[in-house]
Amino acid sequence: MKNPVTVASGTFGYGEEFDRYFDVSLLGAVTTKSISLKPRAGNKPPRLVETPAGLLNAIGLQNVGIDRFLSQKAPYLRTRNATIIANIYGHSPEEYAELARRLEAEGAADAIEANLSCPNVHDARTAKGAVLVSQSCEAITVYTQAIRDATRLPLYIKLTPNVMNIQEPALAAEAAGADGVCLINTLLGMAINPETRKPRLANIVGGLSGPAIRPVAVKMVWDAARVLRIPIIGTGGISGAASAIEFLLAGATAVSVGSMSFRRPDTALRVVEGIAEYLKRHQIADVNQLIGAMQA
Amino acid sequence: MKNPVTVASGTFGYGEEFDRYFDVSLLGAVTTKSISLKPRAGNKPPRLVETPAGLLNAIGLQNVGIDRFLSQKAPYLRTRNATIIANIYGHSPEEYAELARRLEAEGAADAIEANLSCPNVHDARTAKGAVLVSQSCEAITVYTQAIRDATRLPLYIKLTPNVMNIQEPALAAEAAGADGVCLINTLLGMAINPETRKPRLANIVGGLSGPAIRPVAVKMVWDAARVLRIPIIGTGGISGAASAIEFLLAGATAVSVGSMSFRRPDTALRVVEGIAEYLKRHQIADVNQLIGAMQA
Amino acid sequence: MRYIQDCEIVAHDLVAPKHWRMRLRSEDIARAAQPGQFCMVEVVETLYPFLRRPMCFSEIHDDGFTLLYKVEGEGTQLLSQRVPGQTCSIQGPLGNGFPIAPELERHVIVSGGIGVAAFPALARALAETCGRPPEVILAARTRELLLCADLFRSLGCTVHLATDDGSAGEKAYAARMLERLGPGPGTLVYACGPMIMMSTTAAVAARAGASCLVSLEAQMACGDGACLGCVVESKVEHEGEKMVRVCVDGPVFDAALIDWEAHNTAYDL
Amino acid sequence: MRYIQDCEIVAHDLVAPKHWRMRLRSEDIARAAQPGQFCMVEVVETLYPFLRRPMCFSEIHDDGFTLLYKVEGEGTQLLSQRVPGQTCSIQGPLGNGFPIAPELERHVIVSGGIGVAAFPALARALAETCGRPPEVILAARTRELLLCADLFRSLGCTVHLATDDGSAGEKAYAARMLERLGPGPGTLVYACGPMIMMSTTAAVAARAGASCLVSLEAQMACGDGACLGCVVESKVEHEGEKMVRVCVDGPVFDAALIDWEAHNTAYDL
Ligand SMILES: Cc1cc2nc3c(=O)[nH]c(=O)nc-3n(C[C@H](O)[C@H](O)[C@H](O)COP(=O)(O)OP(=O)(O)OC[C@H]3O[C@@H](n4cnc5c(N)ncnc54)[C@H](O)[C@@H]3O)c2cc1C
Ligand SMILES: Cc1cc2nc3c(=O)[nH]c(=O)nc-3n(C[C@H](O)[C@H](O)[C@H](O)COP(=O)(O)OP(=O)(O)OC[C@H]3O[C@@H](n4cnc5c(N)ncnc54)[C@H](O)[C@@H]3O)c2cc1C
Ligand SMILES: Cc1cc2nc3c(=O)[nH]c(=O)nc-3n(C[C@H](O)[C@H](O)[C@H](O)COP(=O)(O)O)c2cc1C
Ligand SMILES: Cc1cc2nc3c(=O)[nH]c(=O)nc-3n(C[C@H](O)[C@H](O)[C@H](O)COP(=O)(O)O)c2cc1C
Ligand code: FES
Ligand code: FES
Repeated sequence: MKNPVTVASGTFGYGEEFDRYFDVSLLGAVTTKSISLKPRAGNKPPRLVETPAGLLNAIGLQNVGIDRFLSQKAPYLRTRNATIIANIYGHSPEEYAELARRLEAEGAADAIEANLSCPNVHDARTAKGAVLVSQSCEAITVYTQAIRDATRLPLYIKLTPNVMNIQEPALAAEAAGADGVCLINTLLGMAINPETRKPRLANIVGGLSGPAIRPVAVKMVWDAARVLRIPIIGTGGISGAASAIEFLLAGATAVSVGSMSFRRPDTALRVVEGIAEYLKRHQIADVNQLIGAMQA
Repeated sequence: MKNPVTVASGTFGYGEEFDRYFDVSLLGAVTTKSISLKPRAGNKPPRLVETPAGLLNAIGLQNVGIDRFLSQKAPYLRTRNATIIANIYGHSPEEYAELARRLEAEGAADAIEANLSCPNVHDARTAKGAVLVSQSCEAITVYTQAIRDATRLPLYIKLTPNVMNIQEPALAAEAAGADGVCLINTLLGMAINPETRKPRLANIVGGLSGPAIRPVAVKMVWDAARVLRIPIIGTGGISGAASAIEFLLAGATAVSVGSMSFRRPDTALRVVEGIAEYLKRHQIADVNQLIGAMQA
Repeated sequence: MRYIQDCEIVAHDLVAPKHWRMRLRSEDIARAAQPGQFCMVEVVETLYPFLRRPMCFSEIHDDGFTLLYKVEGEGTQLLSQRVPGQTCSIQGPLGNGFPIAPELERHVIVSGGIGVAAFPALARALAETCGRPPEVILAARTRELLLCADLFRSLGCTVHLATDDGSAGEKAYAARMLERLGPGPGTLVYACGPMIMMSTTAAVAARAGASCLVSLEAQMACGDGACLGCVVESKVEHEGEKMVRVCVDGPVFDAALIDWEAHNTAYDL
Repeated sequence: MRYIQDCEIVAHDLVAPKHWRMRLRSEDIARAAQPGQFCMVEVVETLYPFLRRPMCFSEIHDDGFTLLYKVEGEGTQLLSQRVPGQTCSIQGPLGNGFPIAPELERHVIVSGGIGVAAFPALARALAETCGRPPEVILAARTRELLLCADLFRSLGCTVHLATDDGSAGEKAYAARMLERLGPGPGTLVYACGPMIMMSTTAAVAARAGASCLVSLEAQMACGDGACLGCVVESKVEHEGEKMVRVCVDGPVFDAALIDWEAHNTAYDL
């Protein structure tokens, strides 16, 4: 990556949506919306509700499916010279493996990010115990190994923050052969409209993102960084260069800008520029010197 | 309780600090700062940092200790005719039991809330696995039983949100004899100053509160309410009557106003009034009709 | 062309209880904007409210544009406090505007409540390109919420007023008013307002063999097709998707494509 | 008495780069306020920034008060955008003001940077009650940041200017200036400014046998003694506590009680 800044899956579409605001090849990479084998229609609306300094979403992984990704979306990003991190979602280890294999075979990705943590594809009313793959270390091991066996592309595992101790799933991913982890996916949350007494999301439960969750994400990155040897992509509430640098200092090797791209489509580019300006101002030669450099 | 509105421990001092803004006996109850056997000096400053629509704190349970609580703080609240929920904190089941016994013996509390979830009294750098009592169902059982055996006062157990599934600790508290649970304490979080590269809290890690965490808290109350038979006090980011009603609809029997009292000292009173106005407007005779009345 | 610009607030006035008109300066956006398109408005600088608010271009001028909005909740409440001289970040123009079809016989605008916002710009465009100004049915809850009537009249439009409480014009629903105007196969109806008004208007138009375009609302995050938050269910698949995005596939849709029942349930309106 | 009031902004002016003076109307608060006390200012209506910002009363008038503040971060930046005619929620007065001791021989104010904010009100009170206006040492980084000099002169104060870059007055530190004024046992020094300036000033006063009061800052949430967020370490226990709260035990403290080393480490200033 030419710089440590990418965008968070699902907040930047397939990259083309933002091309009209800036040259997306200036980012370290474009991380695309989770892709599944078949196209998915996603959840019923309403799918979004704003919360204090944040956003709850229950999109339900609506996506064009791997075929259209390979025939249209990836080729377009290639014409724009973008580095591609392809985020994938499946219903079994085999589906993930298949997705990774096809992406590598078609040269449609420079790295794979496996979303083992989407909160919006289960029925919240009946769920008990571990409902997301990345809430179980055993499941992480099985899924990661399957994908690892299927591809030689750099492999990142995206984890849920809805665990007691993030070090455990992170170490499980590392042990199973991941090249890195992405922290964090959204926090489970919900909101109710007091006037109608109905949940504000058709899916009832959704994932919380945005600046509101930043302190939680920074803490998880810091926790994981103290025990991992593989890199971390830090995500959660980044709104500009200052908050991106917080993640680097906590131990992230790279960062991804998520929901803030909705508020300002050019946020990721501003983060790239802001980090460069910060390095200059502090006379730091290499951005890697910031990684884990918090002075506790 | 004359109404389902109290204040969150640690955000309302010992009640007397707010007496100058309104008559605290108008609240369902005043929940006091966590009290330990010995006075505690708490953590070094800085202890607070503001985050987007929230607040990170690492007070470290500074408190006057049970002796001064019994001799000064509780008697003052009694002169104000306040109903008292005394929040307690100890280092062992025996300490909690001792605190509960003394509070009951002196008539200094109408109910006990046991804080099994303070994130600010451990060294974050070395912590691994379950570090808060309420992250372990076994520990919850032992602690709850010890306090239960020591007092006949209504007993609420306050739980941490930093678990994978809130239903498990909530059920553990219920099975061990708790009369209710309080959800949620703060979420673990941290923040770093990019200019100095230092953590913004002397304690590095703190607890995140405020409107930012409301969607997480509502979800946990809803999850717990579907499996518990005992009442829930809902807490987390309540900023007015509308958000308090969200918690009731999700299944809380009462609510407590926390950090928002810092922004507006009279928030809890406004919530009492706002709920009354809502009931009138919707022609609902009894506030209990709202409990768990979300229409999913 | 899409822009993100800090636009100066030139004027900002309360035009009816809770209803504001804000004029902003931006030649770029004004040049690019089409009637029916919208922009995303940053209501405050700080990140709560986190998202921009979608607002359509109500009037398009040489040097800027006018928004007409109703205070619904926190975001619009905060917006209403801004004063001329301050700036406001605007992203746009976004979405597809109304197609202007001079070849059609008759153009009827059916507006309910704040749904009127997009129509001054459309009425002007129709008046200029079709030779004949559109007819306008202007419905609202009560007299003082009948906005823009004089503006439409100044463009030469015949304006039919209706209020729910009969305080001005007829005490009738907009769809019923349309029925009485006798639309036919050569008529194009443009509707915007409460969901129930749009669906009943669409039904009247369909029965009469008239075409009907509606401008929909939905919760939006990005406004650019990326978040997939603003979808509505369509009766017809669009690029293989049953879910269409209001922001980029709309906000103007052929009423015949919309699954009104699903949409009503979703937005509870 | 403590109030929470929506006060009208009467005037709001940029007085130096990033430094603003805001006059607010409230007879109640003005009547209750003492020099050295502070209020909690709601910088925006929405909840981000979540907390109010502490600001001391810079001047106290019959019908209101004046704040003097520096734009430090997000909160004060947002505050600076408010315009006269709007209102701003104020909670106060809070904390303990400066004791006014007419019996003392000599009163010297030592001010660094925006630390000057509290002193116009104090200088006026001292001038009125002590017969003799206080002497003022006014230090800042550079000439244009020497605020309120004329205001102090109009009260009859002798004003000694100092700048770090020598652009006005002497190129000297405030503590050094105090030393040269030769304080003695009958002198009361009031200091407010950067931590290092206050600690060195306190040391000079101590050596000369003079008393020294400082006005401290700390991160505050409640301003009312409830959150225990704003503590500083004291050398002496206060009601059995080593930790004293800036909001209710201060913000004005006897400099001799403060553990300067701990305080400097904590606030990194
Ligand atoms: C393409 C488009 C164009 C629009 N043009 C205008 C316009 O010109 N004038 C105008 O007054 N309004 C317009 N709206 C609606 C306007 O965006 C909402 O009223 C506004 O976002 C409400 O924000 P709030 O913070 O005040 O309310 P919130 O506190 O966010 O919500 C208050 C109520 O409004 C509803 N709401 C919130 N956001 C939206 C939304 N995006 N669409 C529909 N309902 C929403 C909520 O569900 C809630 O019931 C338009 C909406 C869209 C999608
Ligand atoms: C009793 C008291 C009286 C004060 N009176 C004045 C005054 O009259 N005029 C004035 O300009 N300032 C005064 N301050 C300081 C003022 O409160 C802070 O500058 C302000 O809160 C910063 O807010 P912000 O959002 O702009 O900055 P933030 O973005 O919150 O922070 C910017 C920088 O300011 C520091 N800071 C934030 N809050 C405080 C705080 N409460 N105290 C000290 N530093 C802080 C932060 O650590 C950071 O380095 C006073 C502080 C106290 C405690
Ligand atoms: C609307 C929306 C859609 C998302 N879709 C996906 C997705 O498809 N796959 C995925 O791994 N994460 C998805 N996420 C999670 C983000 O990638 C990111 O982890 C999360 O939003 C936290 O970052 P933020 O606070 O910067 O937004 C989505 C988030 C949002 C807000
Ligand atoms: C400054 C501060 C101090 C707190 N102290 C305590 C405490 O002593 N005991 C306790 O059980 N919870 C304590 N809490 C947690 C609150 O009681 C509450 O659970 C939490 O803040 C979430 O509610 P809120 O978002 O409304 O603030 C504290 C919270 C804050 C912000
Ligand atoms: S608003 Fe994001 S896709 Fe329409
Ligand atoms: S600011 Fe809360 S105790 Fe001082």
